[in-house]
Amino acid sequence: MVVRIDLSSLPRDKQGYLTDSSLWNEAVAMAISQEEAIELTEDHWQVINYVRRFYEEFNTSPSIRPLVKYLAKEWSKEKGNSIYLHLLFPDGPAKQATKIAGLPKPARCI
Amino acid sequence: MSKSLAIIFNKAPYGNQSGRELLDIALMAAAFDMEISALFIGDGVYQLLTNQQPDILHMKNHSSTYKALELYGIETVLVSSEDLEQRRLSESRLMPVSSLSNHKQINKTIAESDFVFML
Amino acid sequence: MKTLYILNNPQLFEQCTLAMGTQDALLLIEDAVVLSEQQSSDENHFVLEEDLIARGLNSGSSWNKKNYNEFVALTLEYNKSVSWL
Amino acid sequence: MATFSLLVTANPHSSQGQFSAIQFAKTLLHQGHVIKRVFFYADGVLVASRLNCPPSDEYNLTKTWAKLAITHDFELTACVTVAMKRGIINATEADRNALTGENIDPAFEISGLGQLTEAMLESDRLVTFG
Repeated sequence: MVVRIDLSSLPRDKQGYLTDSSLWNEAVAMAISQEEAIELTEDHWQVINYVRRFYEEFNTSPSIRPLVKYLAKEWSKEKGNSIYLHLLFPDGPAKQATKIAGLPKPARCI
Repeated sequence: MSKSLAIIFNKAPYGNQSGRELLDIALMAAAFDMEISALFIGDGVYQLLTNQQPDILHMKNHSSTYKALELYGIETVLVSSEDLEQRRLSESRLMPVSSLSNHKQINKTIAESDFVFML
Repeated sequence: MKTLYILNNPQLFEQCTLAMGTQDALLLIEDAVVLSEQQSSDENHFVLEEDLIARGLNSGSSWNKKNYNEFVALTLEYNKSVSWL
Repeated sequence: MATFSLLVTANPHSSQGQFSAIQFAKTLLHQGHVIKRVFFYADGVLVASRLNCPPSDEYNLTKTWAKLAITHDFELTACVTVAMKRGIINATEADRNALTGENIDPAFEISGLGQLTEAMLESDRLVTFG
């Protein structure tokens, strides 16, 4: 049983990204994912954990291409592809997964 | 045919933003299917040292991001052996992200690239 | 590829010329124009005339001078330019 | 006739690069060539602030770029990531980041590095001023 979190008590930017990633925990992830209308499954959690690992290892939020490559290398070929990620995070895997993982949003390039 | 871009790092980190902002260019240009090489010469070789801890000065550590170059599809990462030697640096003090190269090979890469950026 | 190297920092002269190949050219601009009084030139070495004039150095330099019109032409004559920073 | 794009990374307040870039731009336009885009990166983006206020007897780089771009119909683009860091903000970004105001000169736009890549691919020459 996870304690419900009041998101309004957390420092976030206008787009909903945590401004202090040290405040992140699983309950925060659940609350943000609810806002994003995503019901977190085991598959989501695995991606979220890898996204956090990516950030820890490279000190930057991943964009989609390196994320896919990272997952394919570290996790599994079947799940390291963008179609799979888009099914889990329909609004954009890099954008949504980093938000739920409590990380800064990936730098925009478009 | 895709165009090629060489990015030359020739400044030591943290006294200026050159390395950090060139790295940003490299990562973002990688999303546009350009063939990118990252070249480390002169004091730029200091960008690749292990154990950088700019965090103690509240500066962001961009050095770990060099380890992601390969994931971003940037496979040509060359460091000048002459410039390492001149600075009495052994390759063992660098993060394992670059290939040891020399001026001749690096110059060839610069000459063959369609675009070259420094900062 | 024939490359035009554009240098504005006199301290990077050596590093920049080390990168150059035999078919490449060098154009000194901004503060680097002072080098045209210190270094010997060869046929592929140019210096930007307006930057010399701005600094009162126009009479001392023995380098081949190019004005802005010729600067633009040089960038077209060579396949690409590299601003050595 | 050739198509140029320029990459300007020079700090407008502490180096000559922006002056050189403007001189280069004016010369090439005078010769009948065209400019597709001038892309500002690193400290170069500081020139995009409409609040730049040099003394009246000094050249106003921001206004000069603006006038040149409007007269000759080319784009002035500042990189969003480095611009935001340096406090160069347009209305959209101000709103998105809950900031109190924008300060970008209306002749400039804020966009991503994709605009630089596009300029590189669609121009005959790219010349950098740093």
